[in-house]
Amino acid sequence: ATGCSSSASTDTSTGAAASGSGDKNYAITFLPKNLGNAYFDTSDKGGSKAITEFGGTYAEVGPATAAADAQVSFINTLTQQGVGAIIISADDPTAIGSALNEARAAGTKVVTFDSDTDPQYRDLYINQATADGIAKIEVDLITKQIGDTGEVAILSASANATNQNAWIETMKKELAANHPNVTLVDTVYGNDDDQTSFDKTAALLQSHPNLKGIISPTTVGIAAAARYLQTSQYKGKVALTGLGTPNQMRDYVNDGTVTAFALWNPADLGYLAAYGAKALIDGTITGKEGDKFTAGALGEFTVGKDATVLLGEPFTFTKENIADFNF
Amino acid sequence: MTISAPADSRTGTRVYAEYGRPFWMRLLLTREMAVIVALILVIVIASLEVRRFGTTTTLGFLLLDVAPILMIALPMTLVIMMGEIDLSVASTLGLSSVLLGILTQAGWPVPVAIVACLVMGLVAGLINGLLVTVVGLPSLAVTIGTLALYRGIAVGLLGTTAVTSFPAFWTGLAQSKFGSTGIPVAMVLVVALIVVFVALLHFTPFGRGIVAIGFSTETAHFSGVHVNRTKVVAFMLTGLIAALAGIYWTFRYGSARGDNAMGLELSVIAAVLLGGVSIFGGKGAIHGVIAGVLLIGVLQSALRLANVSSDVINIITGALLILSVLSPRFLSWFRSLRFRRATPEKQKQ
Amino acid sequence: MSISPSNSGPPALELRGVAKAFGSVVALTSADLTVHMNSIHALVGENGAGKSTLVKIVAGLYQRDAGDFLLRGESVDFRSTAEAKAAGIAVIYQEPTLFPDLSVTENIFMGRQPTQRFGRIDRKAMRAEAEELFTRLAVRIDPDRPAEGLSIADQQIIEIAKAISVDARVLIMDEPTAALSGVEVDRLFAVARSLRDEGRALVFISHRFDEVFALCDTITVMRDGQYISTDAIQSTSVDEIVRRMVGREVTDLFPKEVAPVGDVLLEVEGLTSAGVFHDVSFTVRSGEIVGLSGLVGAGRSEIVRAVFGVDRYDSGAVRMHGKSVPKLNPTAAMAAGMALVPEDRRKQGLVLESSVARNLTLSTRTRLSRFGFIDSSLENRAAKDWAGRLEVKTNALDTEVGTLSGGNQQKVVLGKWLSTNPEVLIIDEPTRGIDVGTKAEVHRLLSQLAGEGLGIVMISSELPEILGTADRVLVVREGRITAEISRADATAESIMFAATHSTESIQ
Amino acid sequence: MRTFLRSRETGILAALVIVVLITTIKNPSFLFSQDGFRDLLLTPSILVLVAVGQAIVIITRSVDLSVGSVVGLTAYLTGRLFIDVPGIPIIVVFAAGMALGAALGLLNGALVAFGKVPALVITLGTLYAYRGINVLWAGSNRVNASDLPKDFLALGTSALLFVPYLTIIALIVVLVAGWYLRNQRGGRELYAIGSDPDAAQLYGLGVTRRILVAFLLCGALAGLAGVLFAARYGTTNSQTGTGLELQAVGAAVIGGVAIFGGSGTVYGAAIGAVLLLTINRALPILGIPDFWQQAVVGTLIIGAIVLDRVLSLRLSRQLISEREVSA
Ligand SMILES: Nc1ncnc2c1ncn2[C@@H]1O[C@H](COP(=O)(O)OP(=O)(O)OP(=O)(O)O)[C@@H](O)[C@H]1O
Ligand SMILES: Nc1ncnc2c1ncn2[C@@H]1O[C@H](COP(=O)(O)OP(=O)(O)OP(=O)(O)O)[C@@H](O)[C@H]1O
Ligand SMILES: [Mg+2]
Ligand SMILES: [Mg+2]
Repeated sequence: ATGCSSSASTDTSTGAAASGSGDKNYAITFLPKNLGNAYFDTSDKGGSKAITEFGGTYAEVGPATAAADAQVSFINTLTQQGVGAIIISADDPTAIGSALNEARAAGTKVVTFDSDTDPQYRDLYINQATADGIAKIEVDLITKQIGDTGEVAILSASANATNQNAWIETMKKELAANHPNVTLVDTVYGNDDDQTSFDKTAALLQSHPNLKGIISPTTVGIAAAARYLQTSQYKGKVALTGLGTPNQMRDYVNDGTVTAFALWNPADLGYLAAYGAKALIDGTITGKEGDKFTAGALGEFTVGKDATVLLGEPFTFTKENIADFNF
Repeated sequence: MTISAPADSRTGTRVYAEYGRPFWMRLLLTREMAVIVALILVIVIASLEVRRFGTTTTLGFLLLDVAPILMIALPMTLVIMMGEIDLSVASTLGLSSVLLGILTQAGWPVPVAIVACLVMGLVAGLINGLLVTVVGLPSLAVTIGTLALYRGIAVGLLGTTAVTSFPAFWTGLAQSKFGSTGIPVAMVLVVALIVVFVALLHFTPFGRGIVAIGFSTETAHFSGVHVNRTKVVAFMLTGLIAALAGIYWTFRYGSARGDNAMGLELSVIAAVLLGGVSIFGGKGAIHGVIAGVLLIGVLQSALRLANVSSDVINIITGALLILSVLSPRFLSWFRSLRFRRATPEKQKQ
Repeated sequence: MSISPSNSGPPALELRGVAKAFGSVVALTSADLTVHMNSIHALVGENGAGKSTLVKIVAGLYQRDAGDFLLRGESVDFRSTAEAKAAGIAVIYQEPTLFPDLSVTENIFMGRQPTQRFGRIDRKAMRAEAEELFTRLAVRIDPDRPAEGLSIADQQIIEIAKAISVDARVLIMDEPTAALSGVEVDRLFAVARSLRDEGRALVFISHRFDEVFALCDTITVMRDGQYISTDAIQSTSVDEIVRRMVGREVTDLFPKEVAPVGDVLLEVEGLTSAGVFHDVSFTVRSGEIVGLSGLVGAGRSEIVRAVFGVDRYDSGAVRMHGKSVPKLNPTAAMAAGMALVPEDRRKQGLVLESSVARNLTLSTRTRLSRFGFIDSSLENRAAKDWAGRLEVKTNALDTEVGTLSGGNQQKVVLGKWLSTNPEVLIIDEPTRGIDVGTKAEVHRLLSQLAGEGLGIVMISSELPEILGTADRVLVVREGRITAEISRADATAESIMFAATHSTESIQ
Repeated sequence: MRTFLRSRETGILAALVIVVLITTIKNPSFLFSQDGFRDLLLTPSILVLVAVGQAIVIITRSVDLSVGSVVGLTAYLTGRLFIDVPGIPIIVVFAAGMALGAALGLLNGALVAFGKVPALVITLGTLYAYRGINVLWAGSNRVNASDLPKDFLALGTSALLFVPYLTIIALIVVLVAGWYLRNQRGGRELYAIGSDPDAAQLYGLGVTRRILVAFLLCGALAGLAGVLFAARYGTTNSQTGTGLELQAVGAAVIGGVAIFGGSGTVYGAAIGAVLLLTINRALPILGIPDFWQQAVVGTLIIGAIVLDRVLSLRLSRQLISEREVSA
């Protein structure tokens, strides 16, 4: 930092970094897919908590709607501001790649979380759960609820979401391998938009009268689908599961619209991502397989293949345990 | 046949100046100059007040960001100057991007795929143009329709997938910069287009036709301007450049997707109108439009660097747009306050 | 003339020293008009004398720049047409102003529809009233059809119905008869007289002196935006009125030199456009001026527009020098040597917001370019040249044409077309709204052009202009050429007869 | 009867019936199931409201592109009121939403009427500005279904004798607006202004006042739509209603409202809205994949305006030939 103070409001990041611990640039900015998304609100809050713990500067910027080109502009701006690390959930695995590489060339560490880019564009990926783990838990939940036979469908986020597509692929394999009587009849895209997800749910139920279950591996989708089911004739007849946050799903679980759904703790994900970024800035890790770092209260983590750190296995929420969670 | 009337000898009695006002007035007292001055002011203030604004990196990112809008704004200026509008540009861009992705994936050589995309853009523009001229439909309605249609085809063709593997040569070309100047190589293309469109609009008979059509389609028709042909050509140019912008977009982000540049049409139109082009047609100039595009781009870039959130940028864009169309009204209102006398009702323009 | 105006009490309408300018165009300098109750008052003057402008001031559409405006002795200041309406003034405007998408009935009653409970429009009552109005005017128009596509005459009748249906104390009619046939005119006059007898004041504007003298009791003459005179109709004559209108003897207005007539340049054969004109054929030779006469709305403008390729036509042929000229392509017509100075110079002739220079060179822009680019020095030279030849009154070539006076605008249009070096010049209403001095200049110019070998087709609604300028007169009635009259045989009577009576028998 | 058969609304109504028929034959539950019938009525109701307002403005030869942003703002206002003023009566929230919408519409109208500048530019400006205010206000917050009272949410989904409340509201609005436009002087004057603004001036119609009223109505209806959006979808955030403006203009255009004003009815616009959304829902049932639906909608819009043009050309040719005969 130059110490020049032409405008106080314009440069919080560097100013704070200078006053931070030693010469490390702990200015860390979260760049979610889009703002106004409950899931990212929670995860970024976890990040904020971690950053406060180690005395860095937390910031969150992002586009209003999930779009890769808008993310690129924000990455560019962060590059110029010279932040210590960007923690990003990618809207597109490649479109933001060159912008990220430019950021890294300028000395900024890049950590992806939630939704990854191609590995060559980032220093570290904090994986909430393995695709196998997520696919398996989703498939287990839905097949158990429908009695391991009948039609199911998937309500996804946007057609290009990296993580979603990976999970869907794995789910298909899992269904084919272990649940021969369950058929996946359709996959529709709600674009992580409430209204679209809601209307797509309605259309899904209309087009497939024999549908027994819906998997929505996105927090926006599952909430919208639950809201549709809650007041429809299909309530209790069509099972719904997926990835949701307890606060959004509480009502639906309590009134029986939804029996069980899964998620990791997004706050932990953000928390871990922030410590991962710190470790990169400190030089504790470089992204090499086998590197180890400590993530505050979460304990020690080891970097796996492709510079990936795994948070853990997803957790299943049911009527019995949902009251214990608030995020 | 030469007309000597009333008498050649009298021709010299009246001396005509080519211009009524001195050069500096003609230069400074224009709508375009107001936008340019605003642009310069914003740049100066941003350089002083916003840290890291005055760097070559900023310049580079800024130019990369505004390039597609800048490109499409050029032919859009022609269309709006004729009193028409094209809302389908962003969809054409998306379709071009998708087509490029599909064709390269199918193994077509990139240059051939590019040509195919450009042809597609021409056809998309041709459809707009024919519906507006031959069928005689309002362009606003037509292009709302093709906005959905072209985007729908783009999304339909590629579905869930995105094509992301493009030859490094091409992606590099779209992203690289001239050494340390920060100026993207792609600006060569943009500058070339600017030169072409300045020449086309301001220095050719075709451009004179556009201005005449914009002010009075009927007079233009009576004067031997091929009104329909000119309109179709302008729509085709818009389609062509939108397709070109789609190619640039694809290479810059290294990703061909159906939803690329969704909603960009409004940004383009906002920039063109901000640059002083009249939505009624007739009035406007390319340099004003360029200033309009850059004004919005610089504002966005500076505000983002200053950690002002994107919502404020939206509000400022909207307010600027409204102010820019209201400002002539304010001026005439002030004038009418000064000369407090009954003035004629302004008839429909 | 049974009833003379009652001069008891204040006049129904009084205007004194009214002035009005539109930018640089001064429409009225000092207009006076005093109309009494129980009177039909004629207002006459040449085109552009300012009659319509005066009407629009009374109607509240324009606000006067200076002068007094009294209604029944009280000074008024209308800010809108609604206020004038509320004060009992009804106006039939010169150009029909209807809503094309709405039905005939709605057009008549817009803004004052009869209503029932909850303000609901009483459609039945409205329709019945419309029917009644049409019966009174003895016309048959479907009250439910949209106004779109109505003939000018029908539109004018709806304007009349609209005006008489209002219970107005002052009724102003700006050339209501211009497009009407004899029967319709008679019915209108009967209605007008009965309104007068009810004690209302009427103002009647017309260029037809027979009508003026048959209907009105008082006559006011205007010239160049100025009041000239007011007389009782019995105490004056047509000659007297015309002299006052033009400000000098009529005879020396049009200095016509007859030029030697040469080869046929333009041939039009069997031109037909459904609903507009039928089987139109004529030829134009080098050196002659062919006049196209007829009532307003006869379809003359449409014919020449089709000939020049601005409008489409269904069948027939247009040839220049024996070679056929393609349809609907003004550029081709220009290349073949035609030029068209259109009727409405503000809408069709000029790009008002553009400069004098740009307008002068609009039709020659391709010729003024080098390698596809416009050579601006060449362009400016050409513009200077033509502005000079026609003596356009302006300081600079970049002046907006819209700010010039009407006559100078017309000169710019003329220059724009003469600069294309035409062989046949078609000119529609060459002197509409042009001041007297410029008018003579235009006529001399036309005469001189013919002398230099141009073939000229001139449309004019002013008989003296036709009589004074044309070598040959073609009379158009309802889209057909009904007579061809040589200069020698052309008189006001012979032309008017052909314009109102078809050679074929029409029921 | 003759005019009914020839009117533009009939054609599009027929198209709607055909779509419903075909889809029902393919899949009876599209119409003959409790949810199918409900959704058929419910899904288009919100767009119907916005399209009716849009039609009123277009009839006066203007256009309001800001409706999507107005819906967003009022929907968020609705949520905030329920959160910030516990126990607020639902009727007050409705009034507040409509009042905010009316105020925003009035601002549009004032800029257009007094500024004498084209509505397209003004409302493009307010589209940005209102959305910006929405984002500024909502930030990354969102309103969840659990924040809203059950009674209010029930309005958005439940029905009175098989007809959903939302549909009843939309129907009342359509009928009242249609009645006003047809039977009141004010309504007829809106047509007159759109048909020929100069003539309207000559007639002494209160052009400025009427334009203000048209925009105000459009805003108020968008405001109502915003409130109902919150009731139906339960969640609103800063992006609610994005892109709705083009759908509304599209619905009006499909419904035979001429974009240059003066003709068309709100019934047409309403049916247009229903057709647009019903086709959207029918396409998946008819086996057209999710991704191609937008293309079909685009084709539909173009087809509708081309058809309209052809019909009006035929009508005017017919009128000319009638004149030929009578002359
Ligand atoms: N809105 C306007 N803007 C500019 N000039 C105008 C306008 N209206 C009229 N003028 C000019 O004012 C003058 C008087 O026009 P006006 O229409 O009053 O004439 P008039 O006596 O009614 O002629 P006519 O017999 O042809 O109807 C003309 O020179 C005309 O060009
Ligand atoms: N707006 C219109 N809609 C329908 N028909 C029209 C319209 N204007 C003109 N016409 C028809 O076209 C024909 C010619 O009209 P127009 O007034 O142009 O004739 P004109 O001879 O050129 O008159 P002018 O003496 O004014 O030059 C008439 O039959 C008229 O009814
Ligand atoms: Mg007149
Ligand atoms: Mg004419």
